[in-house]
Amino acid sequence: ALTQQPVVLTMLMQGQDIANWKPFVKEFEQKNPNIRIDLIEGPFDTNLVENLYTSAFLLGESPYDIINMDIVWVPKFAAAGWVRDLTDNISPEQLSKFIPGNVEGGRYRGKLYRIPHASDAGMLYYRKDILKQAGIAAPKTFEDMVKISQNLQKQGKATWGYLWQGKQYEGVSAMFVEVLSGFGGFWANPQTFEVGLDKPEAIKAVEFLKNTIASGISPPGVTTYGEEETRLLFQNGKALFLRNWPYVWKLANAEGSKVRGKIAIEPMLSSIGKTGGSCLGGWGWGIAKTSKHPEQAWKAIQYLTSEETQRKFILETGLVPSYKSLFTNKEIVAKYPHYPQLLKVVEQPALRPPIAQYAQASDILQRYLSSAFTGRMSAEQAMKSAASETRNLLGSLKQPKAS
Amino acid sequence: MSKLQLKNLNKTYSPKVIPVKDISLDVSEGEFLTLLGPSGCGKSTTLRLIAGLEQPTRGEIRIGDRNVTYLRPGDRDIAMVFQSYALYPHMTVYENMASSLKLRKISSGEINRLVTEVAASLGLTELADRKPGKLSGGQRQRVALGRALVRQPEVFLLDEPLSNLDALLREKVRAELKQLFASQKAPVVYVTHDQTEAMTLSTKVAVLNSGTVQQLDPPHLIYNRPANQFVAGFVGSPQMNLFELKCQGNFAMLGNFGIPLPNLPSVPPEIVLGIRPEHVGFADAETGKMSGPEAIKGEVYLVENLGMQNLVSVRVKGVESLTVRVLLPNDRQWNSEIVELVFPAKLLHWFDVTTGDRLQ
Amino acid sequence: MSKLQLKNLNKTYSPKVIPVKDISLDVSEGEFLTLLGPSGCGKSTTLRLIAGLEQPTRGEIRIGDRNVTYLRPGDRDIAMVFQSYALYPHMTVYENMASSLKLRKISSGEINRLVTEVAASLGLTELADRKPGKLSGGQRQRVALGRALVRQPEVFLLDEPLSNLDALLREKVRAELKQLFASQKAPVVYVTHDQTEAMTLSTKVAVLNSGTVQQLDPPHLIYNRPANQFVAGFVGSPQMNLFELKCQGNFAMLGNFGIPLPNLPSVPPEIVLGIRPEHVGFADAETGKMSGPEAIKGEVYLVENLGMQNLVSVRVKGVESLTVRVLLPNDRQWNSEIVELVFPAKLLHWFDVTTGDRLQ
Amino acid sequence: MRGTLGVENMQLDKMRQREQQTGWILVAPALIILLLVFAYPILRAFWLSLFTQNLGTELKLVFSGFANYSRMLGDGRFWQTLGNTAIFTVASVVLELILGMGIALVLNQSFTGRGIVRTISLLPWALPTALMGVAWAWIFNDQYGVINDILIRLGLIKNSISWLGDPTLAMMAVITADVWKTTPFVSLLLLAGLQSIPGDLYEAHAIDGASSWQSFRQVTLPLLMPQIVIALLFRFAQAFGIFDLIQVMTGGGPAGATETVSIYIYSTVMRYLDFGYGAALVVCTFLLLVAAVAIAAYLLSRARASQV
Amino acid sequence: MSIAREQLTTKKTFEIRQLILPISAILIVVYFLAPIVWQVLTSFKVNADISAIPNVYIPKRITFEHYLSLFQRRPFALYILNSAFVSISSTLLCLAVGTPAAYALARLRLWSEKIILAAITIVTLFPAVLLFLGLLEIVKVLNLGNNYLALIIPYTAINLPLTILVMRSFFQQLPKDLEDAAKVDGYNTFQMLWQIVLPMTFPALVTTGILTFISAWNEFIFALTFMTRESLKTIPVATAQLSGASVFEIPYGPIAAATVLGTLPLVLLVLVFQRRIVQGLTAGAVKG
Ligand SMILES: Nc1ncnc2c1ncn2[C@@H]1O[C@H](COP(=O)(O)OP(=O)(O)OP(=O)(O)O)[C@@H](O)[C@H]1O
Ligand SMILES: Nc1ncnc2c1ncn2[C@@H]1O[C@H](COP(=O)(O)OP(=O)(O)OP(=O)(O)O)[C@@H](O)[C@H]1O
Ligand SMILES: [Mg+2]
Ligand SMILES: [Mg+2]
Repeated sequence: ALTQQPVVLTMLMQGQDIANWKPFVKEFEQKNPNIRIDLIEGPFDTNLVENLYTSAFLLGESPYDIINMDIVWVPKFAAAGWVRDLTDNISPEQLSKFIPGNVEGGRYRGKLYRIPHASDAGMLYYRKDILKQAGIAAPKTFEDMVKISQNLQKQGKATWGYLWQGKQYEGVSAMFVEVLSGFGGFWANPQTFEVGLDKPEAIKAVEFLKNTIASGISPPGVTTYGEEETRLLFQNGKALFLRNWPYVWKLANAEGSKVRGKIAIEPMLSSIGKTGGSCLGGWGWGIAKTSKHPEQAWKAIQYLTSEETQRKFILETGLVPSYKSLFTNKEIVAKYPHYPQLLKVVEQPALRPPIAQYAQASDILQRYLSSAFTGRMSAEQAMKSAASETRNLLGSLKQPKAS
Repeated sequence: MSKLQLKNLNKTYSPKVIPVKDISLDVSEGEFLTLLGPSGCGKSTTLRLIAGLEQPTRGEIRIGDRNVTYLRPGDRDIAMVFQSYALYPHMTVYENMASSLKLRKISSGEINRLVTEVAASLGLTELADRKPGKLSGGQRQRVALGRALVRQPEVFLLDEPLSNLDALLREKVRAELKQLFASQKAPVVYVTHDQTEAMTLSTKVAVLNSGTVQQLDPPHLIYNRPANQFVAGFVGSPQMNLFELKCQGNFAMLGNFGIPLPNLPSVPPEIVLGIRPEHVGFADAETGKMSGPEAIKGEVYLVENLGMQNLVSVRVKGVESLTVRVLLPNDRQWNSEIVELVFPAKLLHWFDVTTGDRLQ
Repeated sequence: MSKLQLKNLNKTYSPKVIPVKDISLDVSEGEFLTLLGPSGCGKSTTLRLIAGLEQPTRGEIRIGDRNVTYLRPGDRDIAMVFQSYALYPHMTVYENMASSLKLRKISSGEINRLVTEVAASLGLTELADRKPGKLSGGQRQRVALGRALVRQPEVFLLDEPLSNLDALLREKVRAELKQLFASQKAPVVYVTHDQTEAMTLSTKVAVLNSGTVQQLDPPHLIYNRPANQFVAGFVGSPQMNLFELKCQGNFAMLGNFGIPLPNLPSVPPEIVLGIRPEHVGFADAETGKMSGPEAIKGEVYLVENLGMQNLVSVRVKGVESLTVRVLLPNDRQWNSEIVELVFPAKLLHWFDVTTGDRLQ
Repeated sequence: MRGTLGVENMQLDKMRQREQQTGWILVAPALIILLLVFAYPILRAFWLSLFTQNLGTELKLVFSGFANYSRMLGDGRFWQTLGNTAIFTVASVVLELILGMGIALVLNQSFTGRGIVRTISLLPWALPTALMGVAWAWIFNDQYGVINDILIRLGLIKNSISWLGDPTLAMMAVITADVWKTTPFVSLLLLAGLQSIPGDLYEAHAIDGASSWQSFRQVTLPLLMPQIVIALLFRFAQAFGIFDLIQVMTGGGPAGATETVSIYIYSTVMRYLDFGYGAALVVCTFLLLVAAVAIAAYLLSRARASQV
Repeated sequence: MSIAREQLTTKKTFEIRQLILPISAILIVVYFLAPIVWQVLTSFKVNADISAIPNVYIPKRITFEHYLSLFQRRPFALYILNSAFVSISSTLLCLAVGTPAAYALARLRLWSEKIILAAITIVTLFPAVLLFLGLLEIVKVLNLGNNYLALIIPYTAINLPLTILVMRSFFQQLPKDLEDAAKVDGYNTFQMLWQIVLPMTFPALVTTGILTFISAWNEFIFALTFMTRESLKTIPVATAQLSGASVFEIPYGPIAAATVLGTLPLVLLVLVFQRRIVQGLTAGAVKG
């Protein structure tokens, strides 16, 4: 070949990500003149992104080479055979540098399909100013938090105590996984397909959440809130505690925010005597099965997920790294002093069950949680139904129907 | 039952289109007024104004002692036959006729009686279940008429309700109308182009032209004493002979023949003479009278058979441009091409050349 | 230009509605055929069959030497005036009239000439730019007529084209039609309810009743020798007097008066006698003849003024149920309530009681 | 005689044929496009519903007869969504029809600024559903929503209502948004229908003494029937297939109270990748809809027949 | 005196009657416009005001940032052009194909009329969201992905049933005599449709045209799936791809701005075309 046409890789990204990644992609292209990366802007709604991938894969030839995957998509995409097995591309030593939960989230049935480039984990934000003023330490357990909230609410220090996501959507599953683990329960075991939703711990977890509404700690509207609604409410200074993802930090501390500099974070709480866990989210890259340029794609992923790239990227954007070491990196800590604290959060993961039918299982849970929160069902009823439906689902998975 | 009054009605669509210029009319209880006039002279518009379908630009409409000028059509209690029929396409003939009665909450038995009766008198009985789309033109028109006749309104307005009916049926319906209106006593305003209809049905006739009333009189006066040249020319078929003649002394000169003028304050230089074709006589055969000053010589050049009469066109000797049309019974003969015409003095009409008004 | 032939046409909508039962007609080049008949007798349907707008259930239609029965309307080269006008509402008067010419790719200059000419003759010149919605009923009808007249088709079909025009205009248009059709020579089929129109315009008249031809003859025969009782009763206004009489020897008995029968193969027990109102004479005043066997005594009980004539209803002495209607000129007087009527023998019509056919 | 009759009949047939031919020429393009776009997806759904194809079979087709359908019988979620959809459909269609009719009647009058009012009353239909769904969710938000704010300012309520948090209220909210959004569709259709009713019928009726209401009942309504039926049919179909508005506003929640069949089927197919079962759901819903419309049409024709 | 009084009373009753119309017109405007005005206001608000408690109704700080962001980051004008092209083509195609079919079904007594109508009705009932998997495969087979046709044809098809049924109902209401007159005048079926029938059903044509255009303009799922190339995207898809500062943030401001911008062309279109929805097009056509 006399003049080699550069290989073009396509990659779908949501708008805000494109802006962030563009410089690094440029950099990569400069270093690899025979590879070009086309960034396609996807919908702002992650559901839509998932659907877009799905229809693209169903079409057969995926227009995308590098697939940006949310942690919960991995099992499905892997089971459907849409993404490449990357197990052999990367050494265990290299992998061990990432946050373990994040790597786990990239596996399905023992094989690796995704290299994480960002972490996400649920955590508790609180108003350190108010707590300090009242001379109270940050709570460690749910019970503490309830007490503190009720106290301070009574004193008129805050309108609401605790904000969480109770809308019927994926976020409620993520939120609930944390509370569930805080009460010592579990959702479903991906290996044995055991379902723990009707165990007493799970029911207690639901009852705890219901009580926060009943006792006025949480606004009745939480049953309709997603991340943004709770963040805005918190940011408007209306609440003491907020369960949310790391992205809130930057916004809540931005100019114009009413809680600027007045907040702190804690890992997710637990009930007395239990250890809590954060729901692990996070994004990573895989390669489409039908990609014509898997080597080049891998090269790009390697470059973009390298520690060095990520360091610069984090400094630039304030997102949460997937490398353990970066949480304590000096430069980064200088800019984001709360990162060491964050590390604690992400190392205490509560995973959503990595099963192929996760979406369906999550939908079942969402509906019944919502039923319980809105008073349609008692916690026990709701969780029993959820458990039985989930068992049905997983049962059918064990023995795929045949003619 | 009450009087209908129009006072100085005017309807202006645009400065160029003023179908109703200034119309004042009275129609009393039991009276039957016919509007006659050329096509487009504003007859339908006048009816629409009375019905309240158009707002007059000026003027007032009274029914009885109510000023209804600004009332809605429904509050005026009027029955109307539209020139365009306006039948409800989704209703059967029966329903079309019954609809206004239903609106008035009349018992269904009574409705049935009224509709059946009117339908029978209009020959619609067998069509009662058809929708208008499946009727012939004349049948539709009868439905439109029937829809008005079932009612007992304060005023009847009928816009050419018989134009699409055959002569026989028309005669029959005309008789029915006469009887009906005689018994109901509601004022009737009727538009027709059929002068026989106008003459036989009406107690009064208003001749309209370009939005103004030319003459308002009982039918025999309209016919026998037309108020102006327009009415004279318009009413009567075949049309009245109208000649513009020079006056010499006390005579109007038709070629060489002098026709004595009536008593006039002053003799104008020119004058219009009118005489109906049926009033012109042939001198020779009929009366045996000799040709005198009143006899006019002419040459027959066209004979038209109108059924029971012949219309004979005679070119006046000496004034070839002047044609006199004469209506003669079929059986009336004449001997030669050259005939002598008689203009009976008392059947002559005289009009002013410029204003067109009747003289004397 | 060519002949139009209908052979045994039948149109059946449903077993109960058969507007055209069996119609056979010929209309040659230059001929003008008028269809006369009561409302709903199938006139419009016949025209629609000729135009190809309906498919005949049976029968054949020929124009010239073409069998057009199964041709599309557009291929038959026919101009038609619809009873309902059917004006294109989105086109101006001018465009309405020009539309068919444009389709025929006639040059716009020629179109302009033709349309302007016809519009002028129909008094539409000033309305050329209006749309039908803003016209009066008569104006719309004229546009409908004009749309047909601008063309030079193989056949003209006109469905009551003058019904909404005033007498004067009608007379004028009638004259124009006559002239136009005389020059174009295309066969014309014309529907009208106006018998004067039928008589003056047509070369032939077909009287229809419930879908069949009752008589097909030149107008004067239709009038003077009606082929059956239906035609006799239908044609002529006021309607012919028709009496069902008993026969005694060679006389038909009108009360006590015997009317001599015509020459018949055999004398039936009953017979129908017809005489037109205008043919009945008054014995006393006019002729001074004495009352004889042909004179019938009667009592005048109703006088209707029809404009230039009076319609006098006379109750026959001795047979009170029998009314003779007599048409007399306005100026004709009679002396007493009791009059003597004269039935001139050669103006009498005789019909079979059962079949209604003309006898003799 | 018979022979000629035969010929005539042949000729008549030819004429009819020609008419049919023209007819087919006119209809054909439309049918082709419809066939092209609809035939395959519909048939495919029927075919696929007899197979299992999901993540369990690694997306391979495995024939399973009516297994999908029997699974459906026990699928409470499906029946719940069907119920939700039915409630949503009936409520919104009825409201839209009434409101749309009223609006059409107003827009049919002439007044100054009518063009602008007409345009405005089409706007909701013109806005992208998904985006307006976001806006509506925001409007119904219990903390930031304008609805609560206005109600509180007016003193009608004391505390914010969590509109989308309560199953019943959420359904009402969704219906409100949908009615707002799609009433213009109905009113525009009906407006066009109103315009084609000849004015002289109203004139005749007014002279007969009919009040506006009576004119409406006896002239407008019967003559507008074709358009009403069409509006009903399409709104019924659209409402039954409602997807994006609800997806965006509530995501089917709370407690699945606003989840509609379309959302469920879409999830089954696109998110659970359970293609066989999804197809069975499609088929079942589709057949139910067709049956509903067929019954409605039958009843309507019966009602019409008995009226005469 | 008495005349004056009469006029007064008539005037008065008139006033009450005259009030009903403007009031209902105002109610309609308020009902339809309120949420939209809210959107428009939102599009000019700074982010803090969008989610402020208590609500900010009239923004004190006005920003054009949301609008600017639309055009800065993306070829928003191109999206509008794409949408316009696809919508106009499919609307025209839909009318061009649907109207003749509607006419044939209304007037030409096709033997299969009932079957076709039933088929059209059935097709309408098939939820459009669920069509697209099958279509996806067709698009794949025909290799139509990233081709305007992949949108134009489905949009046309989806709107055809409405077009056909609506136009058919209007054709049926036309006085048949007019078509008869046209036939006699020598119009063939197509000329008649074009020159006689359509002008009289213009309101229906405009109505279905507007409805079709809007539904094509706003269609989302097909556009999202079949058009993956950036330069071919339509407005709704492009709007959905606006993004906030984070994955979780819904970018209300830009969404509102895009809604306003994306709807403006429709507003203009409707404003222009609604004039053609007028009464009495057949006035004076026939008698009886
Ligand atoms: N479409 C139709 N379906 C059924 N019957 C019809 C239809 N059209 C007309 N008829 C009937 O056929 C008969 C003949 O109708 P046609 O229109 O030919 O009458 P016509 O002689 O023109 O009458 P008119 O003088 O009243 O116009 C009528 O009785 C009419 O009711
Ligand atoms: N809506 C309208 N706009 C403008 N001009 C109109 C309108 N309606 C009627 N005209 C005109 O007003 C004049 C009077 O119309 P009108 O219908 O009253 O006539 P008419 O006397 O009933 O005639 P005809 O005997 O032909 O029915 C006509 O010249 C007509 O063209
Ligand atoms: Mg008139
Ligand atoms: Mg007729």
